[in-house]
Amino acid sequence: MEFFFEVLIGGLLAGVMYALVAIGFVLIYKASGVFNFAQGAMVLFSALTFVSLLERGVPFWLAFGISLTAMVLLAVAVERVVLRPLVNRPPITLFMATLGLSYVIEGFAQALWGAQVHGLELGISDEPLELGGMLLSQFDIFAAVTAAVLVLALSLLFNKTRIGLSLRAVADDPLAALAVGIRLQRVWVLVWAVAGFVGLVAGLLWGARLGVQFSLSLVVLKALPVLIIGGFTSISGAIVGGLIIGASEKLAEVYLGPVIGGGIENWFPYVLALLFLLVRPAGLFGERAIERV
Amino acid sequence: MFYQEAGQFSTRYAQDRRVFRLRQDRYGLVALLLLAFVGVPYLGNDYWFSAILIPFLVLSLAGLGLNLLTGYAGQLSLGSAAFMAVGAFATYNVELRVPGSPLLLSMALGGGVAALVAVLFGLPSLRIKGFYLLVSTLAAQFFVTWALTRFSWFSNNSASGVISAPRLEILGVDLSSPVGRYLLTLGVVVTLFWLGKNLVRSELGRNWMAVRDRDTAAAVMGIALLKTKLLAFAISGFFLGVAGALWAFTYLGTVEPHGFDLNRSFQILFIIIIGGLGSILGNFLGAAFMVLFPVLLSNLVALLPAGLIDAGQMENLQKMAFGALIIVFLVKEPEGLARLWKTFREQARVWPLRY
Amino acid sequence: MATFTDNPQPGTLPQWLQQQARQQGMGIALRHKRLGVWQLRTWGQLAAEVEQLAAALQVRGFVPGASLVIVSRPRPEALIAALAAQWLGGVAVLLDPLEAAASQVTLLRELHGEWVFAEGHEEIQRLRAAGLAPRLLIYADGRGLAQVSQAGDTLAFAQLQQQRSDHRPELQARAERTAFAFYRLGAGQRIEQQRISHAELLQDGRRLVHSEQLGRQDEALAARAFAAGGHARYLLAPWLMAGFRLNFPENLATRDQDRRELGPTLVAGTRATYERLHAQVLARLPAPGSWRRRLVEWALVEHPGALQRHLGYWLIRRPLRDVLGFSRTRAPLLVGEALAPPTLAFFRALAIEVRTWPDPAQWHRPVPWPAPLVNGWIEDNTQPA
Amino acid sequence: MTQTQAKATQVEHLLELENIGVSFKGVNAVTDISFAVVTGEICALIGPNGAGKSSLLNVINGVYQAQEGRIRFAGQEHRRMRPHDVAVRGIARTFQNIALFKGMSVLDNVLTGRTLKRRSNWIEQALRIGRAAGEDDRQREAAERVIEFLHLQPWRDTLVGKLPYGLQKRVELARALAAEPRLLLLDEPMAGMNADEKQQMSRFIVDINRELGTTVVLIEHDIGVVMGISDHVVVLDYGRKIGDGPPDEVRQSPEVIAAYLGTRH
Repeated sequence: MEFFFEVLIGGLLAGVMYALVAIGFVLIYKASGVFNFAQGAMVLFSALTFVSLLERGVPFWLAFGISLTAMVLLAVAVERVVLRPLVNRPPITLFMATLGLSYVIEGFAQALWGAQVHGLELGISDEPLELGGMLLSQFDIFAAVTAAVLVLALSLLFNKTRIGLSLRAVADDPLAALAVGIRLQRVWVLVWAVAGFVGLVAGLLWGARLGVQFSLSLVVLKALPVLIIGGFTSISGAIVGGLIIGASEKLAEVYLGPVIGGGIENWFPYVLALLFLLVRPAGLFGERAIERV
Repeated sequence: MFYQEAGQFSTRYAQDRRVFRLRQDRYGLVALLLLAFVGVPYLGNDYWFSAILIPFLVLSLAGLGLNLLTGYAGQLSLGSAAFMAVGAFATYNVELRVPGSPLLLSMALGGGVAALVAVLFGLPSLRIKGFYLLVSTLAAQFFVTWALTRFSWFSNNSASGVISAPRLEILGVDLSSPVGRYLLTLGVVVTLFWLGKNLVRSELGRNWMAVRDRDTAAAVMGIALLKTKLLAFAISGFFLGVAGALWAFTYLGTVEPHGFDLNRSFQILFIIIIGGLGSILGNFLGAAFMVLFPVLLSNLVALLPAGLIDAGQMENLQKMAFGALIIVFLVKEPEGLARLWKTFREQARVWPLRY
Repeated sequence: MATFTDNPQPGTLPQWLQQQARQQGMGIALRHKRLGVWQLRTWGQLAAEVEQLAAALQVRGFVPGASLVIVSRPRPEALIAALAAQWLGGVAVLLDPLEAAASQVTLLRELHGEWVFAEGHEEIQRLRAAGLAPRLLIYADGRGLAQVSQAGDTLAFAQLQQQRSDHRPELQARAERTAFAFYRLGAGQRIEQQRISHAELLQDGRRLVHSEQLGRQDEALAARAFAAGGHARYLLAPWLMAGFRLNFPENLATRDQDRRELGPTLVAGTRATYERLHAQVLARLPAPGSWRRRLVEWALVEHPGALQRHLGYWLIRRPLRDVLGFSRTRAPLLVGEALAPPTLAFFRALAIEVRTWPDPAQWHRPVPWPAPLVNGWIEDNTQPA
Repeated sequence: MTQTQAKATQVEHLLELENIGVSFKGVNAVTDISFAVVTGEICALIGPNGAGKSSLLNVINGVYQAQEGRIRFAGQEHRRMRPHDVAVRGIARTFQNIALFKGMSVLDNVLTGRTLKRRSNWIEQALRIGRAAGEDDRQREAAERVIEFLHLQPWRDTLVGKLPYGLQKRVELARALAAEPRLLLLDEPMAGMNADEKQQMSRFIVDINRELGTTVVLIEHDIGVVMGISDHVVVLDYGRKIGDGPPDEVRQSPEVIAAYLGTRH
């Protein structure tokens, strides 16, 4: 039984990481209606930039700042080159564009910093911690706390600031937002920048866990089912979805794995999400629009 | 300019329905087929057959498969490679377990199995739309590759699920030589393209486009959405399956499940984006681009001073180039390369006038 | 041209029709683009239909010398009606529905025809406006007629065709009798008429057939201007004599596309026809100054050099002729007034030598009787460009 | 009102709505609407924006489901109907904002309207064997007749996306007509047209009704047009029925006038 809980908690904490990536999606989806497949590439790019700077002896916070700036520049570029020309095109088109984008970013990141694996040490020891008779990874807890802080910050940004307000307006109805004089372009840049920031944080945590390497960009594939379950438009949804996926996939791996063979965690989330979709197409927290004809 | 349309008019609908209504187009097609079936085998060398032409043909077919689903029926899919894998492994198993079953039959059966799998993962398409559907196709992508590696039965217990080509012979004619494999591939591809062209011009094709363009209106007119979508998945699956079999046996010779990973799916999606969504010709153009572009790029790089760009960078360069191209095409020419040809043809028909 | 050798030479249009039906019963006489494809009529079918309609008319009391007023765009039914009237020794009075309603209503009022063929709803409206109550009103297109009150004996062309009667009306056309009559409002609203006898028609037709070497293999397009004396002389008569194929476009809006598909060898146009085409080309040519425009101008000069002649032919003139639907045209005829020099030059540059066949129309105040008191009108070059 | 019900007892009703109620997320779009459409008539639904006209149309052809009430079409009652079933029973429609298949030619759009008339299966069609060929001819001819009826020949092969607005509306009408429906639902067929286009369109609608005997239910804002072509007018306001009867009768009704002049009481 304890073992079960260990697995469960471990899964939940891993889920937090998924959630972190997923939040980036939700932000962008809310503001520009784009399912940003390049989010994973952004995670990779930011983390790779950061770690490479560290290795070149750049102090931590400076490296962090530079990486962040890089992400902002990226956001600007994306808005100029991808979003603006593709405005009012079908979402599928935008999605495919982000596919292309992810290729560009990955290619660029590796061309710039090389493809080898970089270790990343954030100075959080990863030795397990005894909590109520269960062994939990300090690092996971740290990650969880970071995520919580991040979410708190974001929700403040959205609910308290003018920017957040205009962002919500854009999310609700771009045209109306335009009508009241909100500058879509600015909002988009902002959102993509924030998403980049979230990506950076996620990248650091993931990087510290698995080493900074190409596979980071594949977390995007985990985030998709998370979003499906949580709903594309809800940050809290992303969190919950992440936790569900994290926990269930670990449990499945541990309990189901031996039965049907290991390595199932890379498709299990999808099957889960699929079943979920059939029951509740709009996800847990997403709301479904009435079709007007 | 070369069009002489005087006297080319229809007195029966059958004439009007022909794929190539204009004589000039028909002659062009015949010339092309002659070149492909007779000319190329004499002119081409083994490098061209094995490294350029065969992959080009197979990728065109795969593109067609995905284009039917995405370009015509409007159902986005990232699981193409999975269906190719199913086709390849199914064909392999038919050949393995049904001794003496003719090669083409095995391929058809392989395609059939792929079609079934595709339908299975297409089922959610009734409830979910747009990129929600990605989940279903990605599930297919991951599940299939997993299953094929996990259960060694599929690969006849070979290590890491590697399978290798059966004897390539039809009616006793051995086709294992490069030119033989080329002709085999060409034959299959041409036949399936003919089929595909007919499909998209048939009522089913119209229904696909209807569902793609306005599914509510389609339903209101009595088009059965689920049937139409599932047929799209099934037929797309079949084409991809056969393409997979060709990829494994006439191109690579031996293949493992991871030869059909997510990147392959992306590659095929890129083919149809570059070539042209909702176009038959586009699949050829896109595939040609996909095959020739890397060659071109490496030749360009070769012109640069040595050591400036090493092999590793080469790959990244390619990645960036492809990504950028996708964006450029989506922005500038959403109808892809096929559009260019279409415009040219329309121009030629009214030359020297503007319209 | 086998038709001219065998004697005795038919003396009237219906006789020519009979002869064509005998000699090339299975040959194509008419094509009409409808429902997206070119519908065929063989000479045999055509003759049979004409005879049938004639029978139907006769049964209803149509006598030699009577006239059938036809208000219709060019279409097979109208042509058949005209021939049927002539078959019974009657006169076909052709009016063009594209004429201004007001003047036409005036005409119709004067004509008070007893026998009328109207194309459809609009034409029938004009008859009503003119207060006409014909003994028999035949219409081709029943669209919208469910709503109008049906005065007189109104019948659909199709209906008449259905009524199969084994009674075969004998052919009463006479060479000296009037075949076609045309009316117009002349100066001072005075009505003028033009009457053309079979003999006159055939004489003009024969001249054309001989000088243009027309034969069965020719294709003619009757785009518009069906109701003109010139066309009776230089299109209908030659058609029956030489036995070539007469083609009707789907409708006015599609005529250019249809002409291109068909590629007629004989074009019997009016000044307006050619000038409209010329204007169209000028509008559709590449912008002045562009290399393509310069190429076109280079290829279309008055007196080309050897290179210009050959290269220009393959690059510009040949394709341009095809786009215009003139690539097979042997006999580009101009009926009525001559062309303005620029237009003439343009077609000449394309090696399309437009031949002018003046319309020797004698318009005069009508003889009181037996012809109804009226005058005619017909100017064909009133086409909307 | 009373008069039309009296009429209802004598003449055959093609369509009957009884106490229809529709609401979205608790908001009532349509409340307790009842009226009947006589076979062969042109019935107009009018009313200010948001009066629930479109919702009603969507209920009739199964795009929305009514929470309350019953619909009877051609004597058969249908409670829960999917658009497909409705199409099978012979109801076709056009949409308020054009819902054509932009990627297809006019002819192909019209042909899709005939999909329910098809008998051959897709394999026969793909291989061009069996019933397919002959059927293609028949379907094409039927489609061509519709194209001719609505004077669309010049644009037969044009992509509908490239056509001007007025023509697109006409093509959509053609597509609906191709299904040879018994009941034709037109959602603002003349919205955004100029006077000439409106006149032409009303001409077409009347012809369809008179020549082909198709019963028509249409939503239209231009009262002039409505009064001109319809035999029967139903007035909605705020999801309720406030008028029902022959045009001139409805025109007199004080409630209707009030609704249109915007004075509430």
